[in-house]
Amino acid sequence: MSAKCRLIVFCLSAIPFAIVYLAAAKNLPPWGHYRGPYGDVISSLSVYERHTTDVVNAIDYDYRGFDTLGEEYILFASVLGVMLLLRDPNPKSGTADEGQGLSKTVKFGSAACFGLLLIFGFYICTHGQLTPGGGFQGGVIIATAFMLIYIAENLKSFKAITSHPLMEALEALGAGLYAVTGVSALLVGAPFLTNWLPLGTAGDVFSSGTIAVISASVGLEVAAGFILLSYTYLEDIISGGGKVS
Amino acid sequence: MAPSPALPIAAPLLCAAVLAALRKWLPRRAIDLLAILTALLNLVACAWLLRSSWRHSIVYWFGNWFPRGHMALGIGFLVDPAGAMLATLAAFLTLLALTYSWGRSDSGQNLFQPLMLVFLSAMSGFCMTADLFNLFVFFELMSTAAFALCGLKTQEPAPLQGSFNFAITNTVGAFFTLTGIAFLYGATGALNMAQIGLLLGSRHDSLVVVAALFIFSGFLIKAAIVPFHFWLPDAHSVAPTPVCVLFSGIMVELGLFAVVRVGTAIFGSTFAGLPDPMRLGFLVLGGLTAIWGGVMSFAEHHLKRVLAFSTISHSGMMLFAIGIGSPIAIAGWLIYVCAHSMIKSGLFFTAGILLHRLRTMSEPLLFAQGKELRFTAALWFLGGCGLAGLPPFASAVAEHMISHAGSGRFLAAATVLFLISGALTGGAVLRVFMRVFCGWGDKGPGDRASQIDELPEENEETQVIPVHFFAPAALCLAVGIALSFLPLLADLSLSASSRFLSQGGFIDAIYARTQSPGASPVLPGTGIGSMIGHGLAAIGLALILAVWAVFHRRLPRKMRWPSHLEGSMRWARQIQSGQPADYVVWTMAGVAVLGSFFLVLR
Amino acid sequence: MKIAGSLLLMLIAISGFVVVRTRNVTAQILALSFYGLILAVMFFFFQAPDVALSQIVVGAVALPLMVMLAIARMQNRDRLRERSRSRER
Amino acid sequence: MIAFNLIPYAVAAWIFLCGLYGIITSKHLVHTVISLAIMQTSTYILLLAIGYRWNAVAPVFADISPGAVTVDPVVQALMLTDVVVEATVVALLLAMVVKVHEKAGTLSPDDLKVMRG
Repeated sequence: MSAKCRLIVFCLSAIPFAIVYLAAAKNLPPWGHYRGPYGDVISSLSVYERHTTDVVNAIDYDYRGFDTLGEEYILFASVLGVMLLLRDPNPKSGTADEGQGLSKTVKFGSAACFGLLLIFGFYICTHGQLTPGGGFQGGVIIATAFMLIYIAENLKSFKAITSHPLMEALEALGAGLYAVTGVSALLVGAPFLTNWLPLGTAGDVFSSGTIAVISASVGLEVAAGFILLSYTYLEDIISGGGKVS
Repeated sequence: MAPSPALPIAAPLLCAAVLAALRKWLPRRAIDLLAILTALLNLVACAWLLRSSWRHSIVYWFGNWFPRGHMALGIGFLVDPAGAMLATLAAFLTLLALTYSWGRSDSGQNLFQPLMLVFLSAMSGFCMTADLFNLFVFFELMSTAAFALCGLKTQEPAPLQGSFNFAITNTVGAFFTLTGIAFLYGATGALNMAQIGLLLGSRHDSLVVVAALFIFSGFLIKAAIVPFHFWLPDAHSVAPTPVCVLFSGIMVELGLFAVVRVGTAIFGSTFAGLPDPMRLGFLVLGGLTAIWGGVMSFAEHHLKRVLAFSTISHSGMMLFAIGIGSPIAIAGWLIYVCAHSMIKSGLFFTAGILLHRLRTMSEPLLFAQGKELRFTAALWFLGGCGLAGLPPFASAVAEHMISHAGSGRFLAAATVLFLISGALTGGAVLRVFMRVFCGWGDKGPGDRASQIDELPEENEETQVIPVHFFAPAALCLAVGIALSFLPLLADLSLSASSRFLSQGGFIDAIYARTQSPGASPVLPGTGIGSMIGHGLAAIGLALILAVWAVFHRRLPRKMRWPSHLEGSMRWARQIQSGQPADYVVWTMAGVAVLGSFFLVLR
Repeated sequence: MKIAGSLLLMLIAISGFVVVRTRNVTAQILALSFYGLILAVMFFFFQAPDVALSQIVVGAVALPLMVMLAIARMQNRDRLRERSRSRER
Repeated sequence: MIAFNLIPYAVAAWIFLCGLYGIITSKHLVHTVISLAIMQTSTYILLLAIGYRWNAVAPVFADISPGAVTVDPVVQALMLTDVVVEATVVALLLAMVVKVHEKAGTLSPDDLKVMRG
């Protein structure tokens, strides 16, 4: 199909599509008048039943924790997929020249930011059950902290950290830990992913039982996963570029 | 005592994590062995679940969140015979695929096995979940693993394009599904399918109808129904053989499974007592797909694309069966899914052997190259007969059941469609058989797609074909035949399908009410005679088509019309343009047309 | 409240279109990042702080970052390809 | 009033169409991928609009009294899942694009015709 023909078909079908979409939306509850029972029930229950103050995390890691297990493995599968697609059949070991372009201030600044971001990421990871945030958000923040090393052009240490086989093991550990938490419930005789740990007092960092454990494992998985992703993309550039095919 | 339904999900996921962690340290064989053992464990667990779900559907609430009143708080699994059967099938095929790739084929630095396990886990979860959003999550998990697996052979550009097209179209489909799910959530405020079904009742305003359309569109893209089918040949022609087996053998069927599951559990009473646009749409689309897939299958000259288009054709027939929608038709559908997946997997494994020995998948290049490979030839020939629906194969039984499920016009239409689809797809496979293994006729026309480079999947070259290459192909075809000798096959599938089709039964099971055994419909007469007659007619037509295609140059000019069918389908292949933009346009046009149709007919 | 919300949504509609219409990839990354940021603001506005946080880290940072990495890698390849071509000459 | 209530849904439909438009008119594979990401954000807007409630607070009970009326937390959980899915699918697609570029040396879908039937 030529580009023009494509555009015509698109325009012709966009109008009925929009009509169909809006005809459906017309019968949705009006904007800002959420009616449904699901959210309200969970909202009123979760503080008492799960001792979490952030209901979204209670849903993500407990009520609908099984979804999040699937979601973690989507990330896991896609990290494996990226490594599979971008694999180098005959990898090189060299490292590109260290950049000298950045001033000491920038380097120092990014090192300081690295520490700050790391701490912030850990904070977000561990306080998911109390305040907005959680393993996922914290994990991405930790991963971006490691990107700072790259931006500071400290290629050797970036490569040493991110290309280490342990990073892959950590990623798999994060994913596996989630599944293990689920299986552990089977071992105490409860259904998969049951929150069987003591719940603690609401508002405490160590409250909410397995929610905290799962949040931590998700944080580990996400952080390691994103670091691996960025390394896989950068590998080519860092090692002085693969051969041209 | 049945195993926990969480086991078939958790075990492969755990094993995938272990394998991914240890992939650089463990030897190849150890990783293969672990993966095969896990698939075996899954097979046992699923078969066990299938057995114990026979009396009562097994309901399992994750995180111990039992519903409060009608409010389902957590995510529930519902294992009924139909779902458990598909999960068993998925585990069986994964086991065979992993066995096939044992030790030799390129495993992408051992990333292949963990991805296969994630794929397996997603398929098992997809078959058993009773939660709409969870269904979407498993849909995405399945897709993500599939996209990655499809692009395994990164040495050439073709696989990347194939998997890119696959990924774009299927992701667009996932967004349609998610939009539909969001609509339903807005309408009812629930995510459990039983609860949504209960709350919707027989409501059929535009919201419900459009939600149904969007959800089905996503699943029909997975099921490769015209006009959503474009990704499938591209993905199949580039994916490695074991992955092709999973795509054709189970993933496509799972799209249709989700259509039936969602269609009964949620929209079961939507059109109660009304003319049903959904069913009519399925019948029309199914028929179109069956014919189009068959014609394109006959027009292709790349072996894997021939098989891919025949999958589209059969997928269309399956949708047609769903459109008939009576318990007998769905019982036939269940048998058809098993039979088709066995036969098609057998054919793909055989194509893999050919690729291994002769290093190409192009029919003109393979011409007369396979004369020595007798066993392979026999397998290929048997597969062709199975596709056409020749009686010892279970596909014949299934076709008979589906066509006799309806009466009058349905009977005639289904019979004719099965004949066309069987003759065209079987004819294409037999044509390849005659050219490649017998060396009859001439090379035949080539086309661009038949020249997609394909590197062999193995690292080393040997002239001996190892046993683990033959075994899966032979086993698949043997099971495809053996199924039809299973005692009480029809009765078992009928009791599974009437449970599968009962919305009341689904809701009762979820809310742990006593399940009343529904009245089982009466089976149509066995009619072995008409079954054999139909099978012989199809294989006869297929043979005629194949012989004509192979020898048409020796015929007088006027009788050469099949060559037009075979060679001058250029305009049809133009539609299959290999550009994701085109595929998305077709998808969108399809959704727009269907949407208008649904809204008007509502 | 209602007006502010509607305006925010309009802004999203416009900037979404701008992202799609931008044909220059580098400019598109910036537009994408901006779009992610507005989405995050909207999530905050509509009382979804959890999603807003993850939208900031993903939509406004991680996603554009990944696109940039991919483009950097491709440009690196282009450079190498050109270098080897000029060497052949 | 009906028109006002439709605003978020119309925006969601618009963004969905924008994403489709982007994919369809794309001349650059990276552009295709970004358009797909835009298309996905349509589902965020839809979900957010469905679960919203005027004058309600966020479902975080750290500093509000239990029993306060909150917006729907479930859609937010669904959106979180959705955001992750978006990021991962984009990562995977970009890897394919990078590899296509490596092997074919071009990023224009018009130049990639290996798959043509």
